[in-house]
Amino acid sequence: GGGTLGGGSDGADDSASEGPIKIGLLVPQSGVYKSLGDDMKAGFEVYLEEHDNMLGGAEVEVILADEGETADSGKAAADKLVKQDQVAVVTGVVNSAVMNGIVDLFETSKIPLVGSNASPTTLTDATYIWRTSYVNDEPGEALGAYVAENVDGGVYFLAADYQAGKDEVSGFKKTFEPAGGEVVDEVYTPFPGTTNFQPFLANAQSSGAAALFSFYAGGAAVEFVKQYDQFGLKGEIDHYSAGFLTEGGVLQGQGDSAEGTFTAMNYNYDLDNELNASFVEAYLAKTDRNPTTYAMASYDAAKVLDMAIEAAGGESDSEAINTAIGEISEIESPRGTWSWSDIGTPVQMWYLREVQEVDGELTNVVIQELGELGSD
Amino acid sequence: MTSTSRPGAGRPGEGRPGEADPILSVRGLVSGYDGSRVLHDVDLDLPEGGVLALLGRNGVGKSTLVSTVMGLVRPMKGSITVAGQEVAGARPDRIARLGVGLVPQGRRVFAPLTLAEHLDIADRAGRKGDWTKDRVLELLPRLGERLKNRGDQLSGGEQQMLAIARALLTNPTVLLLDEPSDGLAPSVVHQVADVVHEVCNAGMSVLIVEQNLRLALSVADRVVVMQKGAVRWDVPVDEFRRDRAKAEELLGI
Amino acid sequence: MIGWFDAHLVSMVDGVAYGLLLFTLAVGLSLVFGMMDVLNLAHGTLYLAGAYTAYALSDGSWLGLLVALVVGLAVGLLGGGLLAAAVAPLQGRGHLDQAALTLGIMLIAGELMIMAFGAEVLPTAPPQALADSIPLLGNSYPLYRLVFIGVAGLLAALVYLAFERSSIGALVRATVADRDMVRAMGVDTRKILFGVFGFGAALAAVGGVLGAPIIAPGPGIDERVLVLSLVVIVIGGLGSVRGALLGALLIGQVQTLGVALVPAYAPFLLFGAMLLVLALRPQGLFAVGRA
Amino acid sequence: MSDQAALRVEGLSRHFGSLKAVEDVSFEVRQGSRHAVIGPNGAGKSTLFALVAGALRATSGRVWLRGDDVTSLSEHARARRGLVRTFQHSSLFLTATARENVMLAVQRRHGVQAQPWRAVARRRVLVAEADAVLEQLFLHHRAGQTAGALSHGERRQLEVAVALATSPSVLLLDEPAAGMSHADTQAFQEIVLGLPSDVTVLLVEHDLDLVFGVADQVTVMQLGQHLLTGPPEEVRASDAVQKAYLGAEDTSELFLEGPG
Amino acid sequence: MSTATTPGMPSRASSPRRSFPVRTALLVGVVVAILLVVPWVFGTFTVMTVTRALVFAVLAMSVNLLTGVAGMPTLGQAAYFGVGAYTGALVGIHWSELGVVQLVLATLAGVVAAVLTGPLAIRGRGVAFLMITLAIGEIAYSAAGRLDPVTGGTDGLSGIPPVVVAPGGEGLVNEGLIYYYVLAVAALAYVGVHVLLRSPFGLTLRGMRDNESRLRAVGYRTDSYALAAYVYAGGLAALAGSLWTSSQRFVAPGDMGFSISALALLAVIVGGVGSMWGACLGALLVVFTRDYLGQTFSGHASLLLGILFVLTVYLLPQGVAGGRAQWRRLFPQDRGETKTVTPV
Ligand SMILES: Nc1ncnc2c1ncn2[C@@H]1O[C@H](COP(=O)(O)OP(=O)(O)OP(=O)(O)O)[C@@H](O)[C@H]1O
Ligand SMILES: Nc1ncnc2c1ncn2[C@@H]1O[C@H](COP(=O)(O)OP(=O)(O)OP(=O)(O)O)[C@@H](O)[C@H]1O
Ligand SMILES: [Mg+2]
Ligand SMILES: [Mg+2]
Repeated sequence: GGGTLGGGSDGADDSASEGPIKIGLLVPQSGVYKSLGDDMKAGFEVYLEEHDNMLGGAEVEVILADEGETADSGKAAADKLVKQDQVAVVTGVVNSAVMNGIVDLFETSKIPLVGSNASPTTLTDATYIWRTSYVNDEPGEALGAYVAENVDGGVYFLAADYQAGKDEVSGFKKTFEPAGGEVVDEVYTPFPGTTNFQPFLANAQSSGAAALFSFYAGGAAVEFVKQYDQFGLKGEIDHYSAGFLTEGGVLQGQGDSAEGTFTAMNYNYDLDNELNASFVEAYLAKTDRNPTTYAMASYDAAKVLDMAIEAAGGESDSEAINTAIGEISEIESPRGTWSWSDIGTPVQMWYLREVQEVDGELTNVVIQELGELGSD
Repeated sequence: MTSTSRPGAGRPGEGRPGEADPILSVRGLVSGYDGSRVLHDVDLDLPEGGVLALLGRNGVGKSTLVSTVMGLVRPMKGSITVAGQEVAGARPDRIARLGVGLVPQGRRVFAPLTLAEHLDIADRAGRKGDWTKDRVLELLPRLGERLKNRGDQLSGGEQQMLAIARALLTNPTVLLLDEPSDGLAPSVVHQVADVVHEVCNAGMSVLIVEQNLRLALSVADRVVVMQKGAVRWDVPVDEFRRDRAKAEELLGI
Repeated sequence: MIGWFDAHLVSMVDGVAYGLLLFTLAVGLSLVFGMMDVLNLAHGTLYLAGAYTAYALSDGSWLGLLVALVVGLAVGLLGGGLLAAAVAPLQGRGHLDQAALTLGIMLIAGELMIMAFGAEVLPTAPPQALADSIPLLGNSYPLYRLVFIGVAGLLAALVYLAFERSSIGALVRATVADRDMVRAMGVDTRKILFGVFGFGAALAAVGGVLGAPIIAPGPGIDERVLVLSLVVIVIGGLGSVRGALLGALLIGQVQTLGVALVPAYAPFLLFGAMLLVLALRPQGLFAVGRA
Repeated sequence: MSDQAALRVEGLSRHFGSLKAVEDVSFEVRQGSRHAVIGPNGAGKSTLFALVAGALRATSGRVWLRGDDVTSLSEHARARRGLVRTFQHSSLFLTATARENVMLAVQRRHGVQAQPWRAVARRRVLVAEADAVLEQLFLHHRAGQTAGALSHGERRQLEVAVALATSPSVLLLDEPAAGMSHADTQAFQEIVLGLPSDVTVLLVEHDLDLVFGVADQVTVMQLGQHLLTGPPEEVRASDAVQKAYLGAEDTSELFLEGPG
Repeated sequence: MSTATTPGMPSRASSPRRSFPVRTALLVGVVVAILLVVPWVFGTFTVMTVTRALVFAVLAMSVNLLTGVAGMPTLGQAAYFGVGAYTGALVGIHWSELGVVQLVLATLAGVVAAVLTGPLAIRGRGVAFLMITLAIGEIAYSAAGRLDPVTGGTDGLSGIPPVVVAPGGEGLVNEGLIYYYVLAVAALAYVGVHVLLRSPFGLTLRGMRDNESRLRAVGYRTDSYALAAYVYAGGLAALAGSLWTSSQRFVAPGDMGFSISALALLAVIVGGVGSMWGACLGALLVVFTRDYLGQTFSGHASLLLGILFVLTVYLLPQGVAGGRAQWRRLFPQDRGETKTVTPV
């Protein structure tokens, strides 16, 4: 190639279309989100292994890039995938800020991005961006009405102080308030950086609220749940949360403190369907862990690509693949069957889960369905 | 490069059988800073119990020589022996433990330490001997009035006295004095002369760098004059006094 | 509003616990920085190493804690020794080079620890006997934090005696002021460097073992502990044990009581407090006067 | 009040805790005079300088510069009025070259920011002026050397050069010759004597040859207090001064000059 | 005038030039030529990485102006970088896509921010200054995440239109053209700083670093100079911020976080404290290590950075731009100069 301005570019040349289809997997491999990245990577690989490294009948090559911790690092990684490795399609992305930062890149390069976690609410009119996860405010939205009906008294909101936290709370209020729920207070804790939740919990405790709705994930989730117990809120004030609070490895860290926490999520590894059973088995065999929603969404992303590449004729043609993605009407998934909404996110069922001790182990147990979201 | 005009000066390797070994002996010393050489092939002997005055104009390398002997500047070449032991390139604390004590140019008192703390750590760190805290305070009573002042809250002269006291407290056998009279009032300069006499009587050997010619000549029994990093003249003090013309030429008096 | 008052009283108590934890983290940094003049940005790494030790070894029994403490102490001494050896060649080159070196070490060690322990935050249980919460002023409060207040208070007293009431401190300060002159008095300053470094590092690592149930080990904790420690010692005044204690207690209150009072401004409180102190007294509350 | 006094201090005191480093000192320095201050170590001479220059705040008392009360002015403001001092411990810009050290003083006088577009031409002027001052103090051969690489004595010379380069009207010299070689001290004496007569010099020195070589007035301080001010002969003859400063014994026999 | 220098003595500071510096001119020519051909030789990702490095170099120069030249180590320059970045973005979105307008307004915003915060910052020196600037940076960072209506909150501000160079022109979308835009502005900034440093003002700042109290004794109002340096640096950082927006077309609070300030400071140390081209080289090294090598050895960017810092500190005590002596020490050609002592 003759350089950026010379018409060529780095990486492969004209013969690119003849090799395997290149797929970029953009997930954090360093920093605080690394464990999410690990789950997503494993979920994607489970699907590939089940299908002999072929998607849509074509040989694929997965190119890994480190999303890191910030929008900056994630954007650099996406640049590399698109500009240097010249992938046909990208999947992954944990951080909403990264997602926002790379929208332009994918829209102008006309390469599809099948995101499997990050999902800012503001992302509504992209052509090349898809998400197999959810929209950031949906877990709250799923839970709002239920809490309004089942809790006798006001609800106190505590969430990590970043966009996802605010989205979650506003999603919750979207269904909570119309159903007659009463908001006691709404407090955001500095993120990252809060390790001691005592003052926040003390305020919540003395507020007289009957229940708490929270949004935390990762390390903060562990600390929050433990301190919720230690400072005596457990048993006094019911705890509702977006499902991330108790999803995956964090649950072990929370220990008994987590018992009795209610969360809303689009998936749980104990869902009773055939596809899920085989997914859980394969995932367990690979990682020794139960799959999380992150792993599942990434597995589904692989499936979406599988279907789209097949429909596009097994060619490494980004435009064709993108069109084909849009034309998929239904996706069989471990979470149940779902379809695309108008904005390229799943229309899917949400579940209420409770942390219970089953056979001496703490797990999320699905209590009931909360209804389908995403169609509006 | 060397042009020592020392009559009968021992060149390296010549050896001088029969003479008592000097307590401090420098042979063929080359030293300086970061690639720039300041001293070129310097030879020097300090006999036991003697007082050697090192003279020369500003910037000729006197302090560099003293610092190299103390181990604060690494020699590039040559040999330095203290009481028969080779110390060229050794760490300063080892050299100090062999009995070399230093009153550095510019005092170098420890700014954040009180005067009392200075005496305290010098007393603990150094060797034991005749010089004790009580004795130095007796010698320099001014210090006793300022025990609580921090190093940087002392007047220039007080700092200089402290530097001398600090060195004495380590009870050295070889005392290196780099311009000890700097900043001292005339009456205290007398005291310094007395101290030099006193320590010599007690068997200490002294290498003194001085700009104050009167002080230097009043205490020294041998004079070494340096110019441009080399020893130009190494004579007994009487001979120095006899040749004023040469002294003027070398020192620019 | 009795409830309101009660809740804040507990916050104040918690502020003391949190402050004392900050003290154990920060005092080593303060000694190494203020007395040795070495800016050791890998200090948080030592805490992290201690906390991971606690995670790996403590099993809820007293013996487990004891073993963790001993191993943590060893880890700290070893880490301190290695760091001292690493910065020794940098004598006289100023803080910036030290900062670059120790930050580089922090990055490398941080990544190695992630490789060893994974990227999750690993919550560490205190000994079973202290794991429960007890009623305090009508509220529930974790027993471990109460005990921690006592232990850390003891530690603070010990450090104070060791450094502000003995002539070791004077020798250390002299070494910082003019290392060559101290050597010219016959003192092997390397011993001092290793001694103080080892001591500061051991404190941080032991702080990590004891603090793991409060600030659990995980990626990024090293940096957070470092920043908190820096804030504490700068507020308190570099090199002063008393200053570190005061700064730590102050920040403890700011981070608990302050947050409880104005939760909306929580992210600004820590640095706002530091700005305020430094604007009024740039040398810190308890400056050990330095040239 | 004599308006021709270049500098006048009145009732100047500075206490450090219980120590009265400078206590109620009053005297005046005539315009254009070469005025020496002597006294034993710790008498308060350097503290007095710091008070006059404005680096230390006085506990009480006032300072007049050519009839103006400058007591409340900051150090740099006094320096801009021509009241400039040297430091007993050389205080230089150690990573800058000797020439740059002096240029910092020169350019302050010319104003740093004025007419940046003429920077090149102006730089030439600044360099030339700096070099002239270095030459005056026998440092021209060291001009390109960093101050940190100068020997002690050379730093003392540079110390004076920096102060001189500001074209002070009142120059405070704190032991300028300490550490200078004998030869350079003598040359320095010529420099001081050769300064324009509108420059007033206030000099602290322990080298009495230099003091009596240049001074037309001498002030003696002891224990923070002003002992006396007078012409050199009077001071030399004073018994009190002999006791306080020179030491009780007769000193002449110590100063054996080499024969010749 | 005499410019006698003792041979063999290292002389870092400039003395009046004796003759036209042929070697320097040659070096500058080579560097400029290399920079100019980058988009013609390298692929898009490499060009984008160099673009980021150039932006980062301007930020590093701003840090160096304070840290290396004036001796005031800062951890807060990312705040002004962020002010510039957001200002550039907002101007681009709401008002003008013209590069000059964005650059000028962003720089002005940085200057204003520095004028407002500077008096607080310069109350301290050394570590106190470092920590005050750290606090300013952290507070600005938190504020950026909270001012949702203006900054888009933690998810950042996207939808920034491509920058336009001349009125009526096309927006720059091609990475190669963006590169030239950034290069041109960065080069201007470099020249500006270079001239500033060679002026009396630059000498005064170096004097501040060495000995502030003497400077005061000579008659300088040093606080004014500290503030002036702070404001210059703030403006420069904001300029870099605006370049950042133009090249990334996205801003998030992370762009003004602690790690950016810290990396910029480290770039300065790696490059050689006090040297402007060192700062630029350091920035290049840091960005290349983080974004390029860090992606090649996926997930190990911080490990690589750590190794970079440790190695430079040990092997190149004066930074990459340090004197030739240290390179010679690293690759000794003749052993004659080593400091071995030969005892007799
Ligand atoms: N740290 C240093 N780095 C580089 N050069 C130095 C250093 N210290 C001294 N020099 C140079 O070495 C030479 C000798 O200096 P030295 O201090 O030994 O002289 P000196 O004879 O003691 O002079 P003085 O009477 O002024 O104290 C001088 O030219 C000086 O510039
Ligand atoms: N900051 C300070 N705090 C306490 N005491 C001080 C401080 N500065 C000076 N002193 C004391 O004040 C007295 C006067 O000091 P000053 O430096 O003025 O003396 P001096 O006359 O210049 O003496 P020398 O001739 O030795 O330089 C000294 O005894 C000194 O210890
Ligand atoms: Mg000397
Ligand atoms: Mg004095």
